[in-house]
Amino acid sequence: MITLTEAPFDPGALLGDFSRGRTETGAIASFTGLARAEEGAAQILELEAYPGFTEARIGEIAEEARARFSLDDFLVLHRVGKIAPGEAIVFVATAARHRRAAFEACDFLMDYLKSKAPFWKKSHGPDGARWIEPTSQDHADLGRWEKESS
Amino acid sequence: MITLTEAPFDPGALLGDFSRGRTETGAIASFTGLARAEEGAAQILELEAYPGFTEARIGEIAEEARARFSLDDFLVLHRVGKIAPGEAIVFVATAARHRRAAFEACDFLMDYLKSKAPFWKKSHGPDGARWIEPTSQDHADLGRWEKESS
Amino acid sequence: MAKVLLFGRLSDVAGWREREVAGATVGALRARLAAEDADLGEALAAPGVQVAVDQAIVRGDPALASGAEVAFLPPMSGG
Amino acid sequence: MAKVLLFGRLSDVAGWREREVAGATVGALRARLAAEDADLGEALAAPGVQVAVDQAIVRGDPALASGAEVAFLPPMSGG
Repeated sequence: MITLTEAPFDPGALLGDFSRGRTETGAIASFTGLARAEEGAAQILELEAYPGFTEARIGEIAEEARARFSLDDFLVLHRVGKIAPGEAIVFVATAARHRRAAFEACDFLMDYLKSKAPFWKKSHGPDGARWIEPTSQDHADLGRWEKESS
Repeated sequence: MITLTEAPFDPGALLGDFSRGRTETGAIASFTGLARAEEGAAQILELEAYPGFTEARIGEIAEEARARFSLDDFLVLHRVGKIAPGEAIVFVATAARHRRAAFEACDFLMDYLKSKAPFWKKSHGPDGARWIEPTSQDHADLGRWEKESS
Repeated sequence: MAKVLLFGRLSDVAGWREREVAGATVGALRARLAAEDADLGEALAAPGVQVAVDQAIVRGDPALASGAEVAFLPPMSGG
Repeated sequence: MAKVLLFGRLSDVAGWREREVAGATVGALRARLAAEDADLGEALAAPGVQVAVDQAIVRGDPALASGAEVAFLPPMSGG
């Protein structure tokens, strides 16, 4: 399931719901991305999505991950709007029979979400707001998967 | 923190506690290992630990992971005793500034826990009980880290 | 008329996010927007800006059905 | 006297988990256990069985302080 939300969320509640009642899943990996406070140089992060389009594009990648890593299930929850330091920005959980697949699928989804997913990111700092472009590390991370599939 | 427990636990509650109140951690990875039901060929899993010794050995590896991956924090909770299908066996969470470190540390700890940690594992099936030795996949997984460090 | 949506820095440049704009093709919309606001016209033509019609990425200069939703998307930054 | 602990299949072979056993060294303990129970003696000598004295892995035939805790550990399987 792919969900965008403007409200803060608790990753623990999401993992609890996601893991309950599974009998054939051996492995659940999760990732929670938090907005860092940067030692007081705290910036409010603002994320813009294109409702419908953003979920659909993430859904395509998640279905690719489901096939590629034989996932039993996945969950993606992503904040949009203004996010305060310390709040969770993104939660991804993947369920598979074996741990390697669960880890790799979660890692793969996060690389996509952090570098290519249809979000536009603005940082509100002491010197005003600026739009943030993807980092070269994000592209390098994503490149790992492209190399493997070629 | 390294904890062994005979009681079932909720991975969601653990992740909730672990992630709350962090301001400088950007990334939290978690892994939950569940006992599979194997489509009705359900086996009760029984794990034996050597109290004190087992926590200390896991703690050594976790401190190695903390240094190697610059972790902010980690949590390892492991069941011992009899574990029913569908129940969680192990929960590992790692916190770091960046996601690559959090993922790799969680993966590294799980490889150790599944293949070398001081547990003795018995499976109670329809044909009686048998002790389970580590699989070659577990050793191959662990070998990934040994190669990288050489 | 098409419903035009601007995302990211494009809406900062334009000062609006959503507007009805007349135009039979994507190219005609671009021309009209550029004629009204040269800065926006330049921003829409910048490298990496993609266009989605009814939530599907398009290339070239497709014709627009009446009521189409046309979104201009700057490079996506991830979340 | 040492406190001997058996783990995993070793305690199944022996039929006990914990016992006080007399012996001044690890080797002397092994000999006494093997004399009482040949199957256990063989299991203790199997490849991969490690010995911990007071929760630290030892090799060879170290001397034992009175009240030492001596654990025989079959290959660890992970959790």
